[in-house]
Amino acid sequence: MREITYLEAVREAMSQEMRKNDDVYILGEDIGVYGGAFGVTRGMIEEFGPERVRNTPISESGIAGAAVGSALTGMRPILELQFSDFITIAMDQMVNQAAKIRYMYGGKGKVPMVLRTPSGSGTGAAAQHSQSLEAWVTHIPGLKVVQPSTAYDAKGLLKAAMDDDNPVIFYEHKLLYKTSSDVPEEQYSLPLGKADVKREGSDVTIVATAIMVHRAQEAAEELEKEGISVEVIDPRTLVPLDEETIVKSVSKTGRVVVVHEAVKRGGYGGEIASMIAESEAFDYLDAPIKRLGGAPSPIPYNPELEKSHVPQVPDIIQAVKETLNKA
Amino acid sequence: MREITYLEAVREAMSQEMRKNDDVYILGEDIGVYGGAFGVTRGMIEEFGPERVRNTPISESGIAGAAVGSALTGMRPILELQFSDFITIAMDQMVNQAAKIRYMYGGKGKVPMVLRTPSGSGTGAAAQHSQSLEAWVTHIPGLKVVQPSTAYDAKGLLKAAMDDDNPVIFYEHKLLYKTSSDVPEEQYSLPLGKADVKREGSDVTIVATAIMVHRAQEAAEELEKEGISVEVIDPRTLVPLDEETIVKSVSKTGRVVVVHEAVKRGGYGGEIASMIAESEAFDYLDAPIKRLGGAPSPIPYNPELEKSHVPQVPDIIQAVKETLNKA
Amino acid sequence: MAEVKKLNVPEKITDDKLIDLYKQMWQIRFFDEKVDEFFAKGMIHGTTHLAVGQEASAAGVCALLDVEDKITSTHRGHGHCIAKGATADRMMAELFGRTTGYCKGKGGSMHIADVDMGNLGANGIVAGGIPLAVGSALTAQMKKKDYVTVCFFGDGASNEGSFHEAVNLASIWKLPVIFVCENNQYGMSGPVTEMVNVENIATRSEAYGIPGVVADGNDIVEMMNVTDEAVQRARNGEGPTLIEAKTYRWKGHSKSDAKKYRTREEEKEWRQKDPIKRFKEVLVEAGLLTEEKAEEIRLEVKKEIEDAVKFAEESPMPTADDLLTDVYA
Amino acid sequence: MAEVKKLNVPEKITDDKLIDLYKQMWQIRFFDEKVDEFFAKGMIHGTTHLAVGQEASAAGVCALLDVEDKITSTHRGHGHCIAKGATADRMMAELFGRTTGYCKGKGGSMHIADVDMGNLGANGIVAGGIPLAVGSALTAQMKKKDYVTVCFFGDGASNEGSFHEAVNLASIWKLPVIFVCENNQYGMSGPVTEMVNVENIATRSEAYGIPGVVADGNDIVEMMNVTDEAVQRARNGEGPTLIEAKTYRWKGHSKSDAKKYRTREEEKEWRQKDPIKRFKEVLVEAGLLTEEKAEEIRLEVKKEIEDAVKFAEESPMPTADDLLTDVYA
Ligand SMILES: Cc1ncc(C[n+]2csc(CCOP(=O)(O)OP(=O)(O)O)c2C)c(N)n1
Ligand SMILES: Cc1ncc(C[n+]2csc(CCOP(=O)(O)OP(=O)(O)O)c2C)c(N)n1
Ligand SMILES: [Mg+2]
Ligand SMILES: [Mg+2]
Repeated sequence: MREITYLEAVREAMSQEMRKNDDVYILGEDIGVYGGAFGVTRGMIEEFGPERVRNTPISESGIAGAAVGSALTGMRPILELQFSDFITIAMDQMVNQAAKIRYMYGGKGKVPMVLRTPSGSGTGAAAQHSQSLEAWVTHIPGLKVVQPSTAYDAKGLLKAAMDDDNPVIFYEHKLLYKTSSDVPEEQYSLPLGKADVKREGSDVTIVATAIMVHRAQEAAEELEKEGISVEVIDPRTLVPLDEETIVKSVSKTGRVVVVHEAVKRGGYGGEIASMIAESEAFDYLDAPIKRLGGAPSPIPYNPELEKSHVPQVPDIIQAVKETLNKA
Repeated sequence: MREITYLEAVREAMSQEMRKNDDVYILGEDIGVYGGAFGVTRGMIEEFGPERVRNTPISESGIAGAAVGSALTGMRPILELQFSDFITIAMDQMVNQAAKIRYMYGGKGKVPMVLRTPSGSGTGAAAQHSQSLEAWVTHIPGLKVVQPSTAYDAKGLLKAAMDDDNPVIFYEHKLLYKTSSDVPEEQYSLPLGKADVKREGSDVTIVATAIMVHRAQEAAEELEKEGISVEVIDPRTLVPLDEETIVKSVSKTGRVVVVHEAVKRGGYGGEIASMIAESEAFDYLDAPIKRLGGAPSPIPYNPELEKSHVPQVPDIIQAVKETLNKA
Repeated sequence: MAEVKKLNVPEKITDDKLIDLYKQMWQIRFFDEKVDEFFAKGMIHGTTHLAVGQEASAAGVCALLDVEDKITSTHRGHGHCIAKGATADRMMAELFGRTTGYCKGKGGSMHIADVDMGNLGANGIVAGGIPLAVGSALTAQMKKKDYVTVCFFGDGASNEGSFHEAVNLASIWKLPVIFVCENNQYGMSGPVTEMVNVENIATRSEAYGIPGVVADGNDIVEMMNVTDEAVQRARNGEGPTLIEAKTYRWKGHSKSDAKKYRTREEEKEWRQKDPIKRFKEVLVEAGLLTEEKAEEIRLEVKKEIEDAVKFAEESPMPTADDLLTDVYA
Repeated sequence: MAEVKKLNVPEKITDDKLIDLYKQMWQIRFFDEKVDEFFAKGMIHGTTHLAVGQEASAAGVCALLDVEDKITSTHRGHGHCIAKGATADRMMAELFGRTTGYCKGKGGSMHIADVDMGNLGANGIVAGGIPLAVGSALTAQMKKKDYVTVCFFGDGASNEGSFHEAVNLASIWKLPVIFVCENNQYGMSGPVTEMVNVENIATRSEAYGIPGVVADGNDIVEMMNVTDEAVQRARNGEGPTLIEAKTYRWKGHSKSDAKKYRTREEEKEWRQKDPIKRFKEVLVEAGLLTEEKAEEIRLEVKKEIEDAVKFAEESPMPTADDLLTDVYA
């Protein structure tokens, strides 16, 4: 199978769908000839034209609302926000409109749209361009939340998101755009709500999201050398969350580290950890549940400080050892 | 000591401070002769005039930004948002500006402001006027988050919030406005970061916020009749969180129910529960940690449905019994 | 009956339609007065915002719309609903929280919608519906459909950023949308004169290079004429129009309002511009209506609203099982 | 030296100041060109937005400001910073992420601020600084201070809701704030002609009943004159002004930009309107400067920037301990 990048996978998922379905279009700032802030839509305006690859003014609230309104009336928009931090400006439309319309209207109307947006730090873009705010939207009934970690997952999950009749927030990680994996050429769909066991193991479970999946896998490899067998679970979609796969794994290993890039306090790791603590896995726990996440500060500019804000491979290794009382 | 309502306590805290400190002013929609959507500022424009009780246009982003900018240049604004759901429109100014300015600027400048806003359901105002979104702001380093449950706490915590040199989000609960308690006439300050043990007990700890403090106390009274001794802890401030008081209590009781009105999924209960599961209290836990929160749906209009969205006293009783294996 | 005089109304508006509109204005008024009564008695849960006194803009604007055309509405939306074809019984049932309501009792006053009939919904967020209207118009343009979208909002809403962003979008994309600002002089309590530094909100159209029109919002005939022109522009691909309808809400902002921010004299003055009375006079003068027929219509509507109440009261409540349905499609 | 001609500049602007301003424009240009070089070499982390070609508006506007006056700036803020009195060494140190930088290395290019000097900060959020400027002006009004606040933003920013809300606030409260829209013809790639349906962004002032002025943003003399008038209005309590400075950025939007959205011809045309060259010609013509002196200044600034780089390179990096400081006051 051919290898393509995560970025290409996202673009291919959109392009293939747009070839098939006239109702799908994409809108966002600088997605035309510029190709979007990260180049994801590069070449698309040439293929699909400026009507369906629709460059917008810098108006996050307006374009989010336009997406919602067009979804409600029969289109299937994909909204690209240049940085996930800017959802702060589109929150009302996503949370008070998109997420609630169907319910408020007693089940009439639907809002089939995907909001795609890059998140995460590591590019030196500092405090207002590096956040991971996915926890906010997981808290809002009516939204679905997807966070792929590989090119393969990105393509399949985006297809499912585009097929879904609900508003889906789709987080792409900036540092993953250039990572590659085997990706089928044809369209395929990975169900929303199905976690992926990225690595099997028996001593400790790591539940990791987005870029942390890769760091967890690296940590697992290191730990294997020391005879510690780690299972790495990537939930892939935060809402719906595949609780079953996680609970099963933790019941087996008895130890769990939950790791995400987002600030630990108030992050979705709290949801995952609590879900485990409430589940039947509780009885199998041999050690306290560990969470790792971003530091309690805005994200600094200096590259070394920036790195120290976010869990790195050694932090994960350390945390695993702590749950094994081997630190 | 005299009894006053929660609403009066909030107003008194503001008025007393405004008499002393010319830098303090309040701005918001309809806070003038109208007295604010819930009447909290009633009478204040008559005392302080329209400069310091500043009626604004309906521009949540603009007025939040104006508050931040004036705080940065020497004022100490209190911003009233009519409903906490509307923070969706002010998110950028609160999250990307207010919370981060000091850090981004390397410690220069400060943003001493209080954003006061009513949250919670129970008034029949439906999906866009009934949310409890405090989890969002707890996730943002640079903000502090306060959630008083009694008139006494409201007055003292608001004083501390106004004295604080950082942006503080201060959640008032609509259904608590009319509740009363003994409140000293003079100014006093309750430290941010200090939980209050609202009731002592030995069998189970309930950590409850805002209106759930009252429901937890009611549940505790019921349970006492059955010989179950419940300790009720009100964190009062979510950020900073008094972990010590919570951990101590859970270490003593070995059982804990965390309850808030906000939607359970992605709520701050996850943070509290995980914090407990990570702490030394883990070793004392005799039962899985329980969380109660709002249902995974927008908040419905119909009064019975609305009630069923949110934990009620019987739900809390049931949860306590479950942790005791007596359900 | 006296000779019939041709009124200066859009071509599309037949004499029968004029009588229908007269009736519709009463439907709006009586519906809201009934709701007012129920709130005063504590019989309805939550809050509500009444459009008594503003009937002409809802009725006049929607008179020019076909069933395929769309509207977005506001917290003060009962009138728009009725004008766009909703029936009082299901609206009242919604306010009573019943399963027969437009939203099965889940939405209430601030969220009545009738998507199938082109009513994309009331909105509890001030200005929240403006971008939605633009999205609806974008669908029309992209799917090459002939419908127009009317976006109702208030004077207060024109100070929200969403207004600005949405109108700008519509202007650059020449979308078939009509922005109707019902300037009833106040937000909740904020007088437009203090909240906006221009005489007419219609002036704001200049920031987007689109036509702006000031209209007497209490004159249904004028409302129809300005709307007609805007609808034609929209259907011809000439883009959006901003219409400002100067009007007044007779009641308080919502269920509890001491109205300290305005005088009783001002209220009286505006009551003298009663849009229903004015329209009746026009119709009578034109020989299209008699006083007797007018009274007959009024009573008929009154009865209709009573029937709606009965329908609502007799309708079933949702059950706990309904809490978690309709969240996802 | 030839006879000195009095230039048509504000009273406040002395001949010495004119020479300082000429120097300042080179500081801005060389600073940004140096940054460009470092980014091209991958020597600086993150991203940056350069104002090469736009020097006249930063320098011309800030020329009218005192140290007590305030500004809010944007992602493209190095020029504003320098014009408001920041020094290249600490700015460069910030870009190098050093503790001697204006933000101790925590902010980087998009967040340079110098609150004590009245620079309330660059901003990574398009239009994010506009409401902040209004807040700063509100402080001046409430504390009866004499300072004005200048709010810089781009053409793209004028489509954000924050722009609308903030300018409206300033207009109704008659705040001492000057909105300076640096219209450099593009957002990141979106041409202003496609993103805005009016010829001049200054027209948007009409939506708020405040004066709007279009100025040649590449002519520092004109920029000073329009600013002078606006500052006087602000200080006299007559409220805000919206100034649109028509200009052009010579470089791409940020570090990586293929500039497909515009032609090389267009770029060339604008380069012919080089604001520094134009100012030099004016000064030489007026007898205030000679070609030799001009070259001397240019070389002096070049050296200054090299020194700044040296300062930055020799400055210490923050340590892990610094991560959690400065979060709360
Ligand atoms: C974003 C937002 N801010 C504030 C409110 C509270 N609120 C509801 S209606 C209203 C006044 C709206 O004024 P206007 O737009 O003129 O409409 P009117 O009520 O006069 O019809 C306010 C402030 C809200 N619902 N949404
Ligand atoms: C809210 C927000 N949206 C989008 C961006 C990404 N972005 C950064 S600069 C820019 C273009 C800004 O254009 P303009 O206001 O004209 O300023 P210029 O870059 O031309 O100086 C964009 C889209 C951002 N930083 N913030
Ligand atoms: Mg109004
Ligand atoms: Mg620009």
